Amino acid sequence: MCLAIPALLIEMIGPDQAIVELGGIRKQVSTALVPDALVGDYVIVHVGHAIGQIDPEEARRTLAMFGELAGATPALETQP
Amino acid sequence: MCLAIPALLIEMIGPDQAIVELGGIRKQVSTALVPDALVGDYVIVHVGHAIGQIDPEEARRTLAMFGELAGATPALETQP
Amino acid sequence: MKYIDEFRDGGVAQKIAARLRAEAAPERQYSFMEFCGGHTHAISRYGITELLPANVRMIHGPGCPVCVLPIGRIDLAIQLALDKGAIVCTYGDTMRVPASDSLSLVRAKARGGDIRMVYSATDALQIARQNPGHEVVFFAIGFETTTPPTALAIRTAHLEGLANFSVLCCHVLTPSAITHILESPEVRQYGTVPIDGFVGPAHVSIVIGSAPYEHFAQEYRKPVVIAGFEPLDVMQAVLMLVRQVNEGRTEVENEFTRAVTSEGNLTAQALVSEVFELRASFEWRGLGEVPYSALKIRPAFASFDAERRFGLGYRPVADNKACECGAILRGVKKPTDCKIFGTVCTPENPMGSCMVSSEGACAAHYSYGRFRDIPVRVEVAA
Amino acid sequence: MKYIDEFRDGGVAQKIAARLRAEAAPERQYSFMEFCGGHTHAISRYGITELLPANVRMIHGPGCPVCVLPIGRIDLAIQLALDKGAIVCTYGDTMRVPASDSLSLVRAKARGGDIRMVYSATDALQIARQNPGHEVVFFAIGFETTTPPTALAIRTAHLEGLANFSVLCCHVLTPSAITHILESPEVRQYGTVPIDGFVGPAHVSIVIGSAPYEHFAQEYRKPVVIAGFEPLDVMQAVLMLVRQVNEGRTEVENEFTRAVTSEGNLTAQALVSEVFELRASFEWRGLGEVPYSALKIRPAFASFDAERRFGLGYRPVADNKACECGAILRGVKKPTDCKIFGTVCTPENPMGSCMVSSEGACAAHYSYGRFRDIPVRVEVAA
Amino acid sequence: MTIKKDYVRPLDLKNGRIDMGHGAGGRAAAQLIEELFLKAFDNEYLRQGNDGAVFDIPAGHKLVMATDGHVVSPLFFPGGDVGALSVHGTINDVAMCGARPLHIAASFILEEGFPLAELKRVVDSMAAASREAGVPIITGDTKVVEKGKGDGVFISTTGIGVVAHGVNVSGANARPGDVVLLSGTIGEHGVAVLSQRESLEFETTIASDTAALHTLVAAMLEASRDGVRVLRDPTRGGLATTLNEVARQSGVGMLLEEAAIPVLPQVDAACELLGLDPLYIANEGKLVAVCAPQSAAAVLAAMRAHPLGGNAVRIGTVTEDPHHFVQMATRFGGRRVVDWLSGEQLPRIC
Amino acid sequence: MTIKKDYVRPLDLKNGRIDMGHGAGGRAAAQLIEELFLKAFDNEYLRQGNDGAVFDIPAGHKLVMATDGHVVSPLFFPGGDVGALSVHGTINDVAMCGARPLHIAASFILEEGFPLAELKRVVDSMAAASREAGVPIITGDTKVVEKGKGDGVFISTTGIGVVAHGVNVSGANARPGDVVLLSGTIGEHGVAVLSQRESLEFETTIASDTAALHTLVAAMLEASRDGVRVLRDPTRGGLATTLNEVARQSGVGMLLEEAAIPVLPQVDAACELLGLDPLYIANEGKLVAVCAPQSAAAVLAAMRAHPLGGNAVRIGTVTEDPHHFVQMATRFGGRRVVDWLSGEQLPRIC
Ligand code: SF4
Ligand code: SF4
Ligand SMILES: [Mg+2]
Ligand SMILES: [Mg+2]
Ligand SMILES: [Mg+2]
Ligand SMILES: [Mg+2]
Ligand SMILES: [Mg+2]
Ligand SMILES: [Mg+2]
Ligand SMILES: [Mg+2]
Ligand SMILES: [Mg+2]
Ligand SMILES: [Mg+2]
Ligand SMILES: [Mg+2]
Repeated sequence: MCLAIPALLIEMIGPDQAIVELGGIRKQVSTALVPDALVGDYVIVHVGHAIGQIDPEEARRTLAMFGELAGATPALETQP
Repeated sequence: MCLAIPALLIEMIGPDQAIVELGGIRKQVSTALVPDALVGDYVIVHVGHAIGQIDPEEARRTLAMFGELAGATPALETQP
Repeated sequence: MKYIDEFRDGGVAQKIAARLRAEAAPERQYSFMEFCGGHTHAISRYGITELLPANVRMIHGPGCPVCVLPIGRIDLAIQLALDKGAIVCTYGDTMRVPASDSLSLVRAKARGGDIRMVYSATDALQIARQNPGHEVVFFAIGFETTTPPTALAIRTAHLEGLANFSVLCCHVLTPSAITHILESPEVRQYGTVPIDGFVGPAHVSIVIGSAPYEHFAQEYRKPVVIAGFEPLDVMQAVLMLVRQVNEGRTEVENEFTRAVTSEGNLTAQALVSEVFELRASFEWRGLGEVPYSALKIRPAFASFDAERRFGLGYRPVADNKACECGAILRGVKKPTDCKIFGTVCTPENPMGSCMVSSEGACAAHYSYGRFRDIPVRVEVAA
Repeated sequence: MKYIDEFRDGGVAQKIAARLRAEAAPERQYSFMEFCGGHTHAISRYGITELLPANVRMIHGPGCPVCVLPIGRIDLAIQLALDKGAIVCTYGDTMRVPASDSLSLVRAKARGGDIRMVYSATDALQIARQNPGHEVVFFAIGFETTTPPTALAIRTAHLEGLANFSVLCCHVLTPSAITHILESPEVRQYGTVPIDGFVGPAHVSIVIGSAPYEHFAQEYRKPVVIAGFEPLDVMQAVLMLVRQVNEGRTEVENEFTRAVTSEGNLTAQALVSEVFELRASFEWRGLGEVPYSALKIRPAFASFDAERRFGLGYRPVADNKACECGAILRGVKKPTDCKIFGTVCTPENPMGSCMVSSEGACAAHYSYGRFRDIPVRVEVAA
Repeated sequence: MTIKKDYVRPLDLKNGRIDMGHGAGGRAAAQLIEELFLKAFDNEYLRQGNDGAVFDIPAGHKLVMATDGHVVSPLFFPGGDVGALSVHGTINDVAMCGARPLHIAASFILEEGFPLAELKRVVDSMAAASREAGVPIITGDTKVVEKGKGDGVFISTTGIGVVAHGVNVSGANARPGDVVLLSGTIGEHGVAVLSQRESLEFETTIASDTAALHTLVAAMLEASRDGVRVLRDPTRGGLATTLNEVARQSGVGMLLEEAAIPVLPQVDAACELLGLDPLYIANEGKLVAVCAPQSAAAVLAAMRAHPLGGNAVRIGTVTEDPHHFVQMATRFGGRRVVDWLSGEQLPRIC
Repeated sequence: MTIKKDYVRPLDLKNGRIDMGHGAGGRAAAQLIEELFLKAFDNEYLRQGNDGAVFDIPAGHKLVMATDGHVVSPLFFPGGDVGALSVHGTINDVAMCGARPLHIAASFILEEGFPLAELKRVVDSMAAASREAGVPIITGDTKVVEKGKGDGVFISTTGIGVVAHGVNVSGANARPGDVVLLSGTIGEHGVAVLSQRESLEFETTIASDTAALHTLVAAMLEASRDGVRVLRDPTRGGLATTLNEVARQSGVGMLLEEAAIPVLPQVDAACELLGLDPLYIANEGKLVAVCAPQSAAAVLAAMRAHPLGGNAVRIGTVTEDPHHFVQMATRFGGRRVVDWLSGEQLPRIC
């Protein structure tokens, strides 16, 4: 299932190393795979590495869409 | 103190290897240092090696001498 | 926990459930395969099946990197620990996967193998640095999500000139597995196995993006909805699949836009291509040999490849004859169709891939779902 | 047990005791040194002191290969185990000898050193064969009795080409130690220390014969009686020494003819000279540096010499300042003259050589004899 | 230098280490017992100095005996250590039989090389836990195993207690319709220990919940002597496994309310991170009770009034179920089986 | 293939091994308990299946609790194994307090990888010892430690027993003039174990004397309820250390007769060979008693009439001695102190 979890990047502590926070616990992770991530971003952590980031605006839109009538909210990205 | 003990050689089991018996227990020892020892001899065992042999006749003479008047038994070997 | 708790809201779930009831056509059956164990897990843990209409059936796919690991691969790792005396580092998930001779990594450890659970490939590197006199092998498993950290570890070892570190690479590729399922005769022969659409991988897609799935949608005329692993994500994805089926669409839709883009994580992809290349073929437990479905280490990093370093030869080992995993993974059978489900084959003594990890179809049904096979009276006195 | 039990007969002991009482001249003091711990042990264990006339005093000599092992030598063995990662094999006796930094082999083992007790040098060889990937060092201690088995082990390793075996050689020579005591100022100055004669080694003499002691008898005008380690042997030897003193003789007599000849075990001697050669000097705990008092491995067997193989440099370490061992070993003082006897220095925490093994003068007095310093009332009621 | 006549060099509690002699039964062993164990645990029974301890008990009661081995690694963790745990664990097992714990026996298995300073820390912690609980350690034993054949210290404790008249607590007593109560939040102990494990390390303020629950039990029995049917401390295997045990033992099923089960946010977060489920994580200061429906409210009130039960809640109901399933209505609105723990709970990546 | 509906694959007691899951508290742990421990020890208390066992005791008695860890290596030796030892040892410690043993609790610490077949052998041996002694194992616990952090199996057992009225046995009760009795030959257990140690191996027919001594104690107390003042089983540290303990605890001295102390010739020979002293070698089926002079003859007669006391002898006398020395008149005619064991008794070469 590829266990991964969004966590808040709270401190850069060295080259490609950062501290993330999740529900009150802190853990050191590698940011080598997300060179653009900044303190304050939510990164997605898998096996001690940030492998991606959360787009807050998309998250908001997804939440708004749940269970709505088709087309009731702005359409999500669709590939043909 | 160089713990060593007389034990009966009861079986040769290989080149320089023999079984000795002592008070009902048996132990494998090396006889490399007593090439002339034969089954039936009492060897003196130290750290798993026979290092010498008991001379039964001398043992008998020693026992006979204990506490006798000087010269009452045949004199023991004396170096000048 | 932000971006987690909002996606587990029971109230919203009822809302989606109501939509599903409203939109799923009563006269037809909907069968969707969730490829990923992550989705299987969410379905089990949150009891999602109860919230779906009776005519919407979820089929658990082969999407657990532990479950698909064939016996022969675990045998290699055990061989490294017991015969070659290497320190074998691996993720906790692989520890209990059954191997030949009633062994597993846990049992090989009990027999004296130096086998260590790590949380990250980085920890294996650290163990190699701390034990210069020992060979340290990282037994690397996982889908595209887990591959980039392994690539990073190999590149780091290369840069440091770490002479005692190598990787037994068992990284596999999800698109090839899905293709394989769609190519299987039962699925190809329309009607035999009704897979009406796929819930596409979440975290895999963060790395590879949504684009790679477009191929199926076109080639096999099956809708795909990429979805997050939270329960609301799954329910919404099912709703989106129902809509595509109802409307006759076969598109790739992305429910997980908060983390997945069309092109994915390009940094990670570049690193993976630097270190790895395609294998011509790889055995998947339950599916058999699947062409171009896995990665191997490039010749430039050959000294970090445990298979070359220790001259390992792969020997395939057949699963228990009674095991129906192959059919279950293709959606042809259900766990309860297996004669040894829950008796000889249990999570304590898994016989087949589907029972190996808690994400496997059989394990999930054993742990979370088997009460549904049996009528249970719940009477609350007084 | 034949050749043992007969020599422990209490009835015969009474007979010898009576002879001693009859022959020891009441007007004079007899002081004899038993060089060997074996004799010390017999005296303690069988309570022989009680059976000797009050004017016959036994002085415990330095004849315990463990007691005389200096701190610096134990330090080398510990260094091999802890710093060089070698498997160090040794006789049980050396395990508790105190080294620097409050260590000992037992404590170094507790700190993770791979230190193994063996019963025989042969066992160390076997461990080397079973652990080809590890350096195995036999920490060899002992007098002439114990040296031949070590020589045999080295020769066997040489013949087998055993590449991972070596010996830290600490074998010492008894005649040199006795000479050293006789050469010490206190003993030389007639009257200061009254050693009227020596009970000579038993098992050492099986190997080297009685001849090597003739030198003392002549040079230092002291009688020597080579005696077995059984209690009757010791008592008879004391009787023989009393007679020599009474008669003004200074000869080497052999009470242990059942096992000791004049020339000793020639096979063993030949083997020892093949493998070992004299050291110019060696430190004895309590005695200091003693010239030509120990053996080292000949250049022909250099690869089996742990000192060369690991480039070990000897560093002498001083004993506790309060320790009176030097004086005790020369017969100048008694254990109870030491300020820390039985308080700071106990068998559990030995400070000096005499407390190290149960054969040491202080340990023997602590364990077996200290009740004699203290009046004990024994009242049996009813 | 002046040395007292009866001076004995004391144990070096700062730099000393356990060696094989401490377990050989001789003078070193006696010294270890006197200067460390006796001093810390001091009580009249231990001072008897015999092979066992002799004690009186109140007449006419049933007795309870319970034993547990304690092998935690690391030995010291946020909120506790193996010493406190070994006292609490056994007091709790005695209390879970509805008994008032009287005495504890302790068996130590020490690894050669174990620092005396750490042993002292452990022993002092046991002594404090025992004093605080009012349950003295009255007899003991110490063995030493070779380096590499132990892991610092293992402590097996055995407790003895008395059951008041009219109390009948057993895992076999649950009946359909009974109410399942939980004394507080779950998962802290296991997560606190995990947070210290090499390579899993994370920073947290979560501390083990280790505590002696006998006074809580006493308060509950006071509230309803016969209404408390089952008591169990959900230790290894967590709440899920404990409830499955009870379901099987009593031949019943259970239906839990996920929303009712309290879990600290940090515990939740740690579980998300490591792929664990709080239902399977060990607790060392919590209990679950099955109560007769008519007594449940009174027992719950008594729990809430006790410092160790402030967060007590009703988490579910006992059901009739020939398969003895523990089921759970999920917070999300679904339903699932809460199965036994399978194998060992290992951190997961997938 | 036909599989029964409720079929559960049984433990593989032939080729299986302990893994960490057996100690994790889940289904594997439950299976181990049911198919191995419960089956072997089967009794009503264990079948309660709770955190502890509830039992009744005869009214108005004093109780005794004693605990011991058992860590012998090798696990199997001539005449016994760690299982039998763990039952006998604790029964004996309870009996040495003058009590009748009632029940045993057992805590197992298993090493990952330990073969189930060996565990079964150990458990079966415990079960047999417990049955034979009539002292059931009524509660227990099982933990698993990682490979290399244990040594096969460690067993801590705790016993509970009742003291009859008028019995007052304690190591502190010896008085000058009392008589010291020994129930038989010494040194067999320690020598039997040593004979199996790698690199010390020798061939012998010596078997451990491991035995439960409670019926012997009962016979002695029957002969003189108040004349038996001290009872002690000379285990670790041997007879010498045990008598020193009693001398110190009672504030007395002792004078032994070496000639009276029985030692088997094989034990003597093994001790000569390895440089050991039988006085310091462990026994597991012997006891030493200190008796009032007027009761000594009756107690000795009762011992000799019991199968475990056939070779019982009077070995010495309690003396007044401010230094609490144990002294011995040697067979040879001398006298010496018999000191505490110092450190560990190691085979010697010099
Ligand atoms: S129950 Fe086991 S054997 Fe049967 S299909 Fe599932 S995994 Fe395979
Ligand atoms: S008592 Fe200790 S310190 Fe004193 S002389 Fe003897 S060995 Fe040396
Ligand atoms: Mg318990
Ligand atoms: Mg418990
Ligand atoms: Mg419990
Ligand atoms: Mg004990
Ligand atoms: Mg360890
Ligand atoms: Mg005990
Ligand atoms: Mg005992
Ligand atoms: Mg005892
Ligand atoms: Mg328990
Ligand atoms: Mg081991």
